Amino acid sequence: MTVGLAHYLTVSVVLFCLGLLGVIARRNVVIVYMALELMLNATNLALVAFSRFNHNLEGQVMVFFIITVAAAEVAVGLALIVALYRKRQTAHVEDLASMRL
Amino acid sequence: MSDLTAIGLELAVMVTALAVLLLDLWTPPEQKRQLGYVAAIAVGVIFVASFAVLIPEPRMAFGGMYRLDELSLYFKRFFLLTALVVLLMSIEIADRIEAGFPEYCALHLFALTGMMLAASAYHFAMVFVALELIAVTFYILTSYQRRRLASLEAGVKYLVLSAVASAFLVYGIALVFGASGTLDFARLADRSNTGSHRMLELGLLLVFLGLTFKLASVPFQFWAPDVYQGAPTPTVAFLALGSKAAGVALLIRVFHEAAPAIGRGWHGLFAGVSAATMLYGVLCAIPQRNLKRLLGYSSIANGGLVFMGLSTFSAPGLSAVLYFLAAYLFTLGAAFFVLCLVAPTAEDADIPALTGLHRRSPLLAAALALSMVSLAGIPPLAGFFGKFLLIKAALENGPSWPAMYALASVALLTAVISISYYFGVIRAIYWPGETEREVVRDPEPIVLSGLTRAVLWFCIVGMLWLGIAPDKMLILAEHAVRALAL
Amino acid sequence: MHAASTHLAWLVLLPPLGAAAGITLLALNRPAVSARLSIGAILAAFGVSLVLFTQGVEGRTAWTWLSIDDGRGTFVAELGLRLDHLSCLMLLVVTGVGSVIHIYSLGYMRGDRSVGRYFAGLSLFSFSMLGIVLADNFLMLFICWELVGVSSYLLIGFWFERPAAADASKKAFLTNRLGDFGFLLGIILLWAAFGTLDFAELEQRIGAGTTPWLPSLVGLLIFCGAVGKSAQFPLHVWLPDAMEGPTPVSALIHAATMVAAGVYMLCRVFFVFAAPGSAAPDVIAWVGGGTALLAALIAVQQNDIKRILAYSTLSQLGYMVLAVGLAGMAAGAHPVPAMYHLTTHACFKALLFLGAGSVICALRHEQDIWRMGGLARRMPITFWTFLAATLALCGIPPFSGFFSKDAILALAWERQPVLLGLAVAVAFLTSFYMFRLVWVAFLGPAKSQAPDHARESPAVMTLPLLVLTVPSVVAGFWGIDSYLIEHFRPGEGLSAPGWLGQLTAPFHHAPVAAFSGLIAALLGIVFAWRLYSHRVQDPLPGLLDAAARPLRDKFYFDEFYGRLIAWTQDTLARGADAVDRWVIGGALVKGASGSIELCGRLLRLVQTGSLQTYAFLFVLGAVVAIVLMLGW
Amino acid sequence: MDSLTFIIFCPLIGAVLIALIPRSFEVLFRGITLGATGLSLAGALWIFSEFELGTARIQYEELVPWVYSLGINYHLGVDGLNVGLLLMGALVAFAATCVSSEIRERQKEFYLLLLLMTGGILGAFASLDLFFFYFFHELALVPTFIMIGVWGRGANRREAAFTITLYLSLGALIALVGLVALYLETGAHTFDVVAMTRHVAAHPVSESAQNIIFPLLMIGFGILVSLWPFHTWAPLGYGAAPTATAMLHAGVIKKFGLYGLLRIAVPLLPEGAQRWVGLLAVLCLGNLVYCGLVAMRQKNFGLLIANSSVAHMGFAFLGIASLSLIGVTGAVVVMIAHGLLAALTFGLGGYLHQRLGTLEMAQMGGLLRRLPFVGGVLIMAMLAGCGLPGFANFPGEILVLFGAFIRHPVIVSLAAWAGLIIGAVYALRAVRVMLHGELPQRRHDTPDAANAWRKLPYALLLAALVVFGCFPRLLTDRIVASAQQAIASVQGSSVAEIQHADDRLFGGSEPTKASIGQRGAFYAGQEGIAAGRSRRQSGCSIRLTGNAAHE
Repeated sequence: MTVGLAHYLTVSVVLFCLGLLGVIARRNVVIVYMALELMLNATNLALVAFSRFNHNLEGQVMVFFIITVAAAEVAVGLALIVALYRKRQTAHVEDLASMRL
Repeated sequence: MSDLTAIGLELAVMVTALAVLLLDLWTPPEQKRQLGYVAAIAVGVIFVASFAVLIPEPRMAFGGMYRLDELSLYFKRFFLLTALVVLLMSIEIADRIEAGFPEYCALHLFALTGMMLAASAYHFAMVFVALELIAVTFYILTSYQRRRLASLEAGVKYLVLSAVASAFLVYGIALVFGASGTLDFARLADRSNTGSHRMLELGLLLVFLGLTFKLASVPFQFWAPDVYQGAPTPTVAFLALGSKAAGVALLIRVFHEAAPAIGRGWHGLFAGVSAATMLYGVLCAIPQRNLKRLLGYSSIANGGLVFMGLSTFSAPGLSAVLYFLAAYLFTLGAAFFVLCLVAPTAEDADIPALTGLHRRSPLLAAALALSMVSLAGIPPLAGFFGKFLLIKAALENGPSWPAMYALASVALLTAVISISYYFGVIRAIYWPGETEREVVRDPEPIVLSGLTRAVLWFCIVGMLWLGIAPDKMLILAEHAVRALAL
Repeated sequence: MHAASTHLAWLVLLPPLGAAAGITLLALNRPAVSARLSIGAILAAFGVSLVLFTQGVEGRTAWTWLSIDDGRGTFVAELGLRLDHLSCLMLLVVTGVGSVIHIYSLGYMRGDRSVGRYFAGLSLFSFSMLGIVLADNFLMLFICWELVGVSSYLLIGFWFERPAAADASKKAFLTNRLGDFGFLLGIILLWAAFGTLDFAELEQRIGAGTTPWLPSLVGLLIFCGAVGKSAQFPLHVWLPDAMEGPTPVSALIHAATMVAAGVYMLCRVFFVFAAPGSAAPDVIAWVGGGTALLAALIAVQQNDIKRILAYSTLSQLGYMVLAVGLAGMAAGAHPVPAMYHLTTHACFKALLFLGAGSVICALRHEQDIWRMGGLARRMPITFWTFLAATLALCGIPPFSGFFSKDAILALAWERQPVLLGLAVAVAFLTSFYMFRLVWVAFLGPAKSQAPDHARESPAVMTLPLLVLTVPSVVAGFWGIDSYLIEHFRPGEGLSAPGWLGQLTAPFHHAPVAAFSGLIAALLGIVFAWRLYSHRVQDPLPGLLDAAARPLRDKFYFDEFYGRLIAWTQDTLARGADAVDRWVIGGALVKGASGSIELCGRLLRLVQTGSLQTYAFLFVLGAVVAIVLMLGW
Repeated sequence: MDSLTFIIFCPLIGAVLIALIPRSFEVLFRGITLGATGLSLAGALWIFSEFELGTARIQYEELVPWVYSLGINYHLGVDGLNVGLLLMGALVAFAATCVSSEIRERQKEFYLLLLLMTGGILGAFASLDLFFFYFFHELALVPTFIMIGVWGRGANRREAAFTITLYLSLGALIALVGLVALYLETGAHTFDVVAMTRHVAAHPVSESAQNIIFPLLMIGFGILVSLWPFHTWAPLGYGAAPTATAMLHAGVIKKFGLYGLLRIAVPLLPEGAQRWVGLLAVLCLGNLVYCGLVAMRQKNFGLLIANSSVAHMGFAFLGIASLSLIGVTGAVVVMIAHGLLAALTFGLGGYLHQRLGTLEMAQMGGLLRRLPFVGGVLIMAMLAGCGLPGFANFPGEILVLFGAFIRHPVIVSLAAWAGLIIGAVYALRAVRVMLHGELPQRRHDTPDAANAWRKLPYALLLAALVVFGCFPRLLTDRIVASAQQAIASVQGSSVAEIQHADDRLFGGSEPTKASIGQRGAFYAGQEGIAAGRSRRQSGCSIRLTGNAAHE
């Protein structure tokens, strides 16, 4: 069996959905961040696959951008968690609901 | 080299941002506030300079990734003016920004750069980079008052949700790339016109969903009230104006230029999102007692109005959107400026706390009241003419697509309902208080600096100007839309 | 005749208007000035009327008040004055009786603190009444019609601090409005059908023939106006209450002139009723006859001197209306008897009221006849003039009332014998209750302390009495009827036999009517003499037992109307108010706003503050969007 | 500055002046307001007297292109329809300023808002451009809201302010949609009413569009005029509003919707009008009869006059619904007369409230003794309200009733009932309870309007009522030509309808038919002249001849 575009895409979709599930379901903010990274990486996988099968390098260029941006995002995010932890001694999502309605 | 002149405005802003960061090193703490002025003056100069930019015909740069045309120029000017107001606002609260005021200004300038790039983006990579530049700076900005839990909470929420939106967007981009083999708008336009492709449509839909986050519209509107409540007020203003307008610019680019055929076919989606967003924003705002949250819901509702203009896919509709944004700039500028001054913390932004404002400062009271009137869409203020143009555009499309009538009536209904809460604010400002707590409150006068007065008058005059003599701005907006070749 | 001198008619109309305006603006607090202005104005009007009458001026003059030509028949509303025999005679009556009463008021109202207001009202009334008289089209008639209504309202309520007076004025106005409603509809219908409101043109166009039902309908609607103004059944209830006003007002407005305006109007627009095939005259005749009988019956058991006179007025107005109706029953007839009776009645009824006023003044506002008595000796002038007027009212020859009443009886004999019987019965009742009044109040023994101090009124009040006595006694010999016939039938009314001939003419002309009327009147006097000459208490309730109560209680009309209004109008109003409060204002408006707010409150429960909820909802929305858009 | 601009901008410039003057110069505010409204009044009087009679031409026209791309012009002008309204508005504004001496606190804001309202409504009446027409009207919305809240009276003024604001915005927005739809449907690419009218004469709006736009305008404007059943805002709002606001609003601003119907809806949408006036006539009964009945039940004088002012609007609606020259002229007269009258009654109500501290009628009685001037004027106002000749309401109502009879005979009958009887019942009841009867002990020191300055506003309004009542041609001569023009497009089609109605009413007898036949011939002539103008109208004349053939 040859591994074709469809397989790559299936994996990518599964990864994306897993990430999404993580964002929705996990309670720890750090893990939520990791889930977000998972989603971005799912995208990267898809892009690389498309690049490969379209014989077009544009997608791969895009991947570099995404990786960079993801790094920046996580850097900011972790800094936030640190600040939050200092303030509240918690990194749980459900504690972040003081503003509502 | 010619590429660099094309992005001259963005470069200037970027240089200013870096300069502010650098100057920060040599500035004594008590004078850091002055750097805000430096940034503001620079932005002002760039704004004025932008009128010297003449574009006989659209210019492409960076291998077609960047397009300089009247539309992008209109947006750039909008962003610059917004940034100017936001910077001046920041100066007002400089002493409340605990960590590094110059950085705070510089971050706004970075976000501004992102917005200006977004206005010119003509390639999905550029779209992504510009949006992320905006988003990441806003992660920091929303949580900038890191001693306040609310600010941190807003930051985390904004980060996670924005990242989810980005993921959708970027996955959409990937699918578009997979389906069409290109990320360039011009080439995509050629290919997408040849026939519909399911994967392409899915990709564009995901892009669309990602962008709804920026406009705080259905289905991604939930974050707005929470973030608006928690973030520092100037940042909120920038979010509500700049970030939203960037989303609008991209929606116009993607669905009117990159994939016009598909976009036109989706006017039902636009209209549906518009109606749902307006209703959601307006209905949730009714019981709201906190002015910042109220403005959050109001911003959702106005996002819906913008979607109404976009869903017409016609030149009048788009110029109405552009006009509406300009009107919105002055209106929200005034509102947030007043908020900065009277409500240092989110808790102070409770509407009943505004009681007696007219005695503490008539100018602030008038500015806030006028901006509420403008938001409610009542003459002679800018908001009225904006809504008028939008409704007119919607009705204009009615004969070809009757659902627009329904959409216009939803807009009408929400406009009426919205008056109830906007006027609730006016009531708090001018009416004598009813409960004990409201009456007793001592009316200590608020002293305004000359600059503050100038900015407030600027916003008031702007609102009146756009409401009474709309001709000039309308011509600008129409001119900008003409670049699209609809 | 004299085209230019028709403009003189304006001079009749304008002085009272000027006086009313002048007093209101300048002299409200200056009694002497206001009285002079008002009396001067009415005297001037009288003088001009006299000139017009003696010169025999005829013609019309008009000022366009409103005029719109919409191609569908011009709508012209002119203030047009028409001078002919009818209006000239009526002018004389109004200004003549009016002048006398104005002067009388000077004495009667002396010392009241609002004399200015009084005379302003009186002048306004004179103006509008003269307007009715002179009107040559329906719209001007209606305008003045409304204005007399309001001046009557203002004058009845002159002593507004007395609740009874305030209520009476309101009642009078509203009851009149009921009649005016029909009147106005009639006018509109006439205009819609014939495209004009001018009497002369209407007469021509109606004469040319119309749809059969139109004259009946229009006639009845127009008659509604007269029913209100002339207080005919069923709208008669306001007139007795109107006696709460000052007595000169009762004399002028509620006896001599305004209430007669209804009859005058019927005569003026007689052509409407005279149209062949109209059912209106029968209704008019029966309503008139019924009112005459009803009012006379009630008058028998009233004890207030002014109320007795008021019911008497009602009854006599019924006579006149009856006469109009009778006249209209046959083609080519004319309503001269009605106008004739109107003229004589104006004189003697005004005299009666002024006499009553004199008594009331002398007794310090005592109006109950059972607290009077023996006044004939103490107030001789008042008594004799009152008696003369009473005889005229009862129709005893040779007093004026005999001739005019006989003309009506003769007409009834000619047209409808049943109505003759009714009229004769009323004649009997009339002399019965009038002589009851004369005996109890003037001749019989004093029934309380009040009459002991009574003194004859001052000359400013007795002189008018004497002046009015003259026409009351001798007007029957002035040939008023032939003057009037000249109006309706030019060239027929000129023969004027001598005094004696005039006196006996009724007995030649229609002996049955004349004799039955006379006998009935005499019988009434005899009955009254037998029953009341020496009584200190009314024996009638004892004699009639239960039958007297409804008479005394005015057949319960007020109570019935009170209930009727409570059941209909008030219920409607209560219903409308409730609907307004609870359905439109409450359920619909508040319901709409409330449910919108509820939606908002429910919807925002989604804003849980948890970012994961938001993310989940977003994903949900995204899935919905994808399914909707791409159909997966 | 041109005369109309002068009239409009006097108050607006006054408002700006007040805004700029510091709060400490309290004396100036009232003076400036009096001066500004006085100048407006003088200007309006001048225009009214210089107005050229007998022509439907627009006079004192001013035209400045404003927004080119949308075809919006700053276009002012008067013709018969609005010249009287303008005068009435200026007069009421001046009177409202005069009675505002009761305002003691926050005078700066009060007078500023008052001037804003005044300028707005005068502008709305003078505008001949849909956009400015709407724009100027909406200027009054916010001032009304703030004034009720700050200087209003009664416990429920908060609810009242919100209700009136929301209701009026709803009406205005519905009307706006109608106006925009009209703009789009005419295809003339202009908001200029005059240009639109010219365009529509040549290219009528399609009938299906007319049938949708007319009800939009009818309901939208109707809400602004408190058309039943959208009337509940009016009593609530006027009951709570401060005197000057109630005077201006009930007197002047409320007439805007009627003016809009006459100026825009009827001439531009003749077929829509034909189709919908039946409903309008029925609804106007809701005002006349139903609101009259409601007024009868009120125990508070403020609510009574508020309901009665709603009820009176029925006459104006009926006049418009008649689509006849007489009725429409009458409607305009009613608008002016009611404006003066409403201002007068609300002004007097304000005076009583100021002096007595309440408007509950049960707490009054016999006041005429203490208040000869105010009481006397009040009696006259109440009598004017029940359509007494001599006051301006009478000619208006009479014209309406006559004009509307052929088209709506039954409704006119009921309207006459309402006007003559229901109106009189509550008016006289108010007089009876408040002014007549015995004076309660604690009211013995109630002061009357003391000096000429205090009396001036009431005297002015009453004098205007009387002058127009006695000499209605002052109004009608100005109105008729323009009213004719306003309904010219309707009349083409209405000839046949009237003919039909005439037959229904009087059908049968030969002579009547003959006279109507004559009139029919007259119409036919008119028709012939107009026939060339449009296809639609010639269609009508075909209908007309068809009708004749049928007979």
